[in-house]
Amino acid sequence: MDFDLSDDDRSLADGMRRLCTGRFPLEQLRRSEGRRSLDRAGWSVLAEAGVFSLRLAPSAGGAGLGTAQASVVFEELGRALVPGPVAATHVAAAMVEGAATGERTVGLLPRPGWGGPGGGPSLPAMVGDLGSLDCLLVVDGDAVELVETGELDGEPVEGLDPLTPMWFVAEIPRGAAVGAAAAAEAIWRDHLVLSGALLVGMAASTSDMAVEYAKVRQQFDRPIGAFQAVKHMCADMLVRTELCRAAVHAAAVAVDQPEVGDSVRAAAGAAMLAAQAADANARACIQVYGGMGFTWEVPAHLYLTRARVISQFLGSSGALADVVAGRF
Amino acid sequence: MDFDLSDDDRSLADGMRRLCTGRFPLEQLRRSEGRRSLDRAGWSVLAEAGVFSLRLAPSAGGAGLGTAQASVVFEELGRALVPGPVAATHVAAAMVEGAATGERTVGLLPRPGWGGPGGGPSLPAMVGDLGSLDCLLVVDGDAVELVETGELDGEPVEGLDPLTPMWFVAEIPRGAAVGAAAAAEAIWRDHLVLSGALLVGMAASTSDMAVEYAKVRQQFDRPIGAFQAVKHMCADMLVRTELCRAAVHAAAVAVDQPEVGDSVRAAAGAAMLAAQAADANARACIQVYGGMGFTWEVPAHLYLTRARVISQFLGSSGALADVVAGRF
Amino acid sequence: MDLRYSQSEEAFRAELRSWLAEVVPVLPPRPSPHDWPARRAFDTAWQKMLYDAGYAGIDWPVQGGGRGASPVEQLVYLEELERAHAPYVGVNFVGLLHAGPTIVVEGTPEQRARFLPPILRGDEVWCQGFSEPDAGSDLASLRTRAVRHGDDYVVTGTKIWTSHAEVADCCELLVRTSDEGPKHKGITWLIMPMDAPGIEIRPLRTISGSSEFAELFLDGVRVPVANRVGAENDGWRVTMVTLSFERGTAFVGELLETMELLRRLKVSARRSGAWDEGEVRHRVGQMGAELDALWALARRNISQATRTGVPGTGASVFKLAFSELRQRVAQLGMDLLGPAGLSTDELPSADGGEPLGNGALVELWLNAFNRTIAAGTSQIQRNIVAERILGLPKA
Amino acid sequence: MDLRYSQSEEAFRAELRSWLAEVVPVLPPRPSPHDWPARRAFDTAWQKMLYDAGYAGIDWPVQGGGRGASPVEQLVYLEELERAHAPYVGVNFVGLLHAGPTIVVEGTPEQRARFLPPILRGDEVWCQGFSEPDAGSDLASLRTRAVRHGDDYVVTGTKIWTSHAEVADCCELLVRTSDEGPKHKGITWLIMPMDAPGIEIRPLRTISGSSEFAELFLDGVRVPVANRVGAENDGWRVTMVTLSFERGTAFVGELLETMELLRRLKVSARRSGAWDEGEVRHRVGQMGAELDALWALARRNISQATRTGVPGTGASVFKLAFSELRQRVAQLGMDLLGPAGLSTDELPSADGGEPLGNGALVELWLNAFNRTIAAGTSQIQRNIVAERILGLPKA
Repeated sequence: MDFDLSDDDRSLADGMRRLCTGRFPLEQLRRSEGRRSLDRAGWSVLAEAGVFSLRLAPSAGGAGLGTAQASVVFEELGRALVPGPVAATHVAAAMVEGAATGERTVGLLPRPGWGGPGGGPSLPAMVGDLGSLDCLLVVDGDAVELVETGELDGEPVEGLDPLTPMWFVAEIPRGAAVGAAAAAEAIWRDHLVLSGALLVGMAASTSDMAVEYAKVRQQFDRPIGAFQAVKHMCADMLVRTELCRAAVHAAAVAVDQPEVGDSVRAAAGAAMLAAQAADANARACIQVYGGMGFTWEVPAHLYLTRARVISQFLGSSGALADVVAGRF
Repeated sequence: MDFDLSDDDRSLADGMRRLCTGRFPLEQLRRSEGRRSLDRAGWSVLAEAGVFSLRLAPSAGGAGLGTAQASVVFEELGRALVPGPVAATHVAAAMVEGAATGERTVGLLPRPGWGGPGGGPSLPAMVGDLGSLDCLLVVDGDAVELVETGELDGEPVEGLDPLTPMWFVAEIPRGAAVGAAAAAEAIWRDHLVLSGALLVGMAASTSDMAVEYAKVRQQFDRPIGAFQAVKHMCADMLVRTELCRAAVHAAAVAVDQPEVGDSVRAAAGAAMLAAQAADANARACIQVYGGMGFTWEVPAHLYLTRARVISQFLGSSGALADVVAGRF
Repeated sequence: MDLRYSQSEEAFRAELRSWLAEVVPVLPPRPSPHDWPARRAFDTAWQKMLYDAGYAGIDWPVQGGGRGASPVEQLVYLEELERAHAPYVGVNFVGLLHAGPTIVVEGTPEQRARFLPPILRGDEVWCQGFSEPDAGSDLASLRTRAVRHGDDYVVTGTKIWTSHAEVADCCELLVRTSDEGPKHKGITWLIMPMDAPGIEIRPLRTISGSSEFAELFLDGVRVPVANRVGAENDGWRVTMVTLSFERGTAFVGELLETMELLRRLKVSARRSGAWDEGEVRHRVGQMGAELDALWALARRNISQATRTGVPGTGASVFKLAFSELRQRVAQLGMDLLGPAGLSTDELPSADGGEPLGNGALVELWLNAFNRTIAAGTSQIQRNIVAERILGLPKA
Repeated sequence: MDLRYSQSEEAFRAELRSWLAEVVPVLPPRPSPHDWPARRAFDTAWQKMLYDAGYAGIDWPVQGGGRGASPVEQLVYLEELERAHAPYVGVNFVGLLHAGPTIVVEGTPEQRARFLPPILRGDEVWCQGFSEPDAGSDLASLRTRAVRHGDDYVVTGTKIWTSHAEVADCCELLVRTSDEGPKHKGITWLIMPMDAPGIEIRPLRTISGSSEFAELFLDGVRVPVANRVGAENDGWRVTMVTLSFERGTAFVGELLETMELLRRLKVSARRSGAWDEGEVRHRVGQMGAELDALWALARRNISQATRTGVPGTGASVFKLAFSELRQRVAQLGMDLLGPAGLSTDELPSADGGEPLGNGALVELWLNAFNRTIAAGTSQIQRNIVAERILGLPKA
């Protein structure tokens, strides 16, 4: 047993962080606030970096790496707020032609009304980035279906997250069955793990932002981070991040090494904790920034709304807790 | 509208506080830790002070005061941790001969299994002070019944609160009907309000204890109350106390002045908030005292366990919240 | 302790209620929250109507042009406005609840005559120039400087969180007039005309996308010495007077609105079936009980203020609890919206019933984050409660 | 990242599991928690069995008489002990987890030879003399004084929170040997024989009624200079070594026990029907996920300790989260007990099934309040996390 990140894991993370800060710096992403279409060139960069194909066998054009490594990569994507259906396209890579190479972008939805592992929101359905999706995987407890987006009747609406355009879709049609119950469970579970990893990165990022600000912002002739009220808020942010990061990594390892434990329980619990941490840390970050945290300019709110968008598609805390409770 | 305490209310409170500190000082109460019988002489003192007869008409030997005044008195009884079924005997005063004068002590139980306003615990039933009770009022949604304690088969057990001896009672027999649905609702509601008042006094007392200790206990060359972590814990204790005190007083006034609002909703909400405040403040008090708070010697734990004993008979937070939600 | 209203209070309520029933239904449609000139026009027209009907400055003293009503009547007034879904103060917030009451208490007879009637009539709108980029929680460290030149102060510096700056005529402005002694001993309270040369306004966008606030850049702005409220270097004391109004009944209207919101959420949850979940009911019941308790606390604060003449420290307790509760009620709203909360556009409801109003609810949710920050962060409020009420030592 | 165990780790597990299966079922009954001499006899007999079977001091270095196993094997050891419901360290806590490891690292060869084998064999029991009535969170301000007289230190002062004092042979004792310079530069770490004249022990009753702790009154107690661990006035550094062990894997056993408790609560809730309430399931799921996460964090901390040789700062993160979670799990237990939680006597269950064990659960609930206080309050832990890990400034 060695649960520490390996040197390879660390260089994978470093490389992805460099890619994100170089190609997707937040100032640049923010110039596309309100966008309705995906940056296809950026998407290709992600594909070339192996974001979608990472877990495919080398014979299938992938890197043959595990979910643990994917979670390390996705944490960096989350930290950088890279937009688009990255987790969905990744988990679809083995099932949808062109997903791994970035030629097709793939969305993922729970079948509305499905209350299975992780639960799912009921109608009306909201679909992010619909205008740029080539197809959707729709999952329930029994099957995975592939729905071509041309068959969807979506109405563009203003999104909560200015970097994730939204469409209102009154009805999700049936699609072609592309997988049975086991595939559905695996896809849903892996999507929980990788979405969890995105949320871990977001929780870490708002924690870092708050800590840095607390070191430099002066009030009453000292850095606000010297006041216990702020200091302890920052400590709690770190605790939340560390806990959900360990949980997401353990869930990822459980996917790769089925003998070490129940990967569905681990995935549901990790996604739940990561969603809570991303939300709570974004709120704490706004509070530490004070008035500035309430401005559009400071990006704390982008983490808050993105966390809500991602979490909404994973199921509520209660639904995820139910999965853990049933399997504990 | 004048929701402030009147001068009469204040002198009522002062008088009761003097009685408690004079006749029931905590050091003396603590000498009876582990007691199994009630201090009958003390009970008579309470009766003479009008604790049980306060709301009866002068013609019936009472003071003709309102529930608002009773709540002010009961807050002081709670602050002093005066033991015994004070709230139950008070609400039984008009119904049970000898209750008002302290000749008979009366317990109050929800009929096990009853899930009505305020809900109630299911079997096995625990009855506090059973050995010293003359009778019990058993309440459900339809009726109030009077059960003579001789009919109860109780087994003495070690109590959680060292000042409230407990009996395990496997079955609560039916008793003589002494009131119908309206009386049952009124008794239950008034018991919620007065128990809430006891809990307000307890929340205030642990808050005061913590604040006083934070002013004198020195660590790192200053009073621990100068550290924001402790200071803000104390501020939150005060906020909880002030809120539930206002809620209990408003519920008491709503009992006296039916035209000002829904007294059942107010009683359930006030009892819920007071139970939460008494519990949370006792915990915070233990934490502010640090290691000393974990000792038997410091009385913080007596407030913790008494709060649990009182709250258990009011119904869970969830059951009380349900009442408020249904009537909001 | 008496929660019944007196005959005269009930008479006032009845009269107001019948007036509101007459005028509110025929008001023009509310303007877009992003159209500030239209909001100014709407809010000042409403203020004019109140003035003409005798309801302007309900709790202002008569010598300030107000109705001189008791705090209890002010409470009745707020209850009836909420009940009738009438407009609230809007852009007149600073004038009616901040600057006006301060001038009533601290202004000269000339200042009262010049500035109070236009506030009550809806002729002039005020904004606030207190905070600065480096003086937020630590307001007394403000650095905007005023130097006296003859009959004017010449003011240079930067202000932030200036509400309604773009549509304001006057600004209540805190400036530094001395560097000697403790920092709060060198502050002066001025009335700055917003049409004076040298004022640059840069709108500040909030997380809900609104531009309710602005930054003010002041470069040699001349403010007549006659516009000074209180003595030179005595502005901190005047500011405490101003803030005591903000921390008094200022949140009561929002409390009543939040109770109404929770009732709407309950109706919606019953319709959608979410009500069948114990957790949803328990959240409604918990928050309902807390709102009831805060309403009781507000009435206690008002009763005490009636007795003592000034809002008491209970206001900090109220503000601390209410600001967090407001966030939790908004959060329940978002949770009940589910996926519909991912859009700020109005969406049809899942069950064909009246939609919860997802656009407005999302905006309310985002704006609620401000509540634990503005008018004293929760951290500062806890210091106030602990040090001023409980007597705990300063660090 | 690999959560599988190696072949040699699995072999160790198998061997240990079969030994435990053989010996645990035939252990004598556990003594009453209030009978300290019986507890000492039971715990030291168990320690002797471990020693004879080669399982004493599993992760102590070989030169300290231990097995020299890796931290991972220590983890396997703790897992198997919990799985077999075997006794844990009991009164040997301070010797095995505090004083012993400190002497291994900081003791002289003579001290190791004298003190370590009796700990491992269960011959000698240790207690802790660190805190004082006026030196709790601020441990470095301790005032118990040691003055050198020839080959002895003469010690006078008061210690508090001394676990198992009444049945201990040795005490790890912090004393002040200098008043010069910063207060943490004048502290020395001593081994005090508990049979030395001048020691008075006064038991301290906790809120659960147990007398696990005592106060020690020391009046001219002579401690040989040969019993000093580390240099004179260098005791603070030695203490940090001691505490790093406490904050390392010391809580893993309790974490595993808490997971087992939550599983028992789930079984009980299913039987009683409480499981039908979404809130109960959600609390179990929430806490289950957090326990899983803490177990992952513990394994991460251990993997990092294996690499670096010392427990890392992750231990403070773990302690902070776990101490509060332990309280919440205990609270769920109390809530499920309902009225039965009002007694510490064992009661028959409502439904005739196996009772939840209300006496033990109430005691566990009360003892859990200690977790956010002992071994560094949560407030102190947050300071450590914020200042040492995040680099935030001291006040």
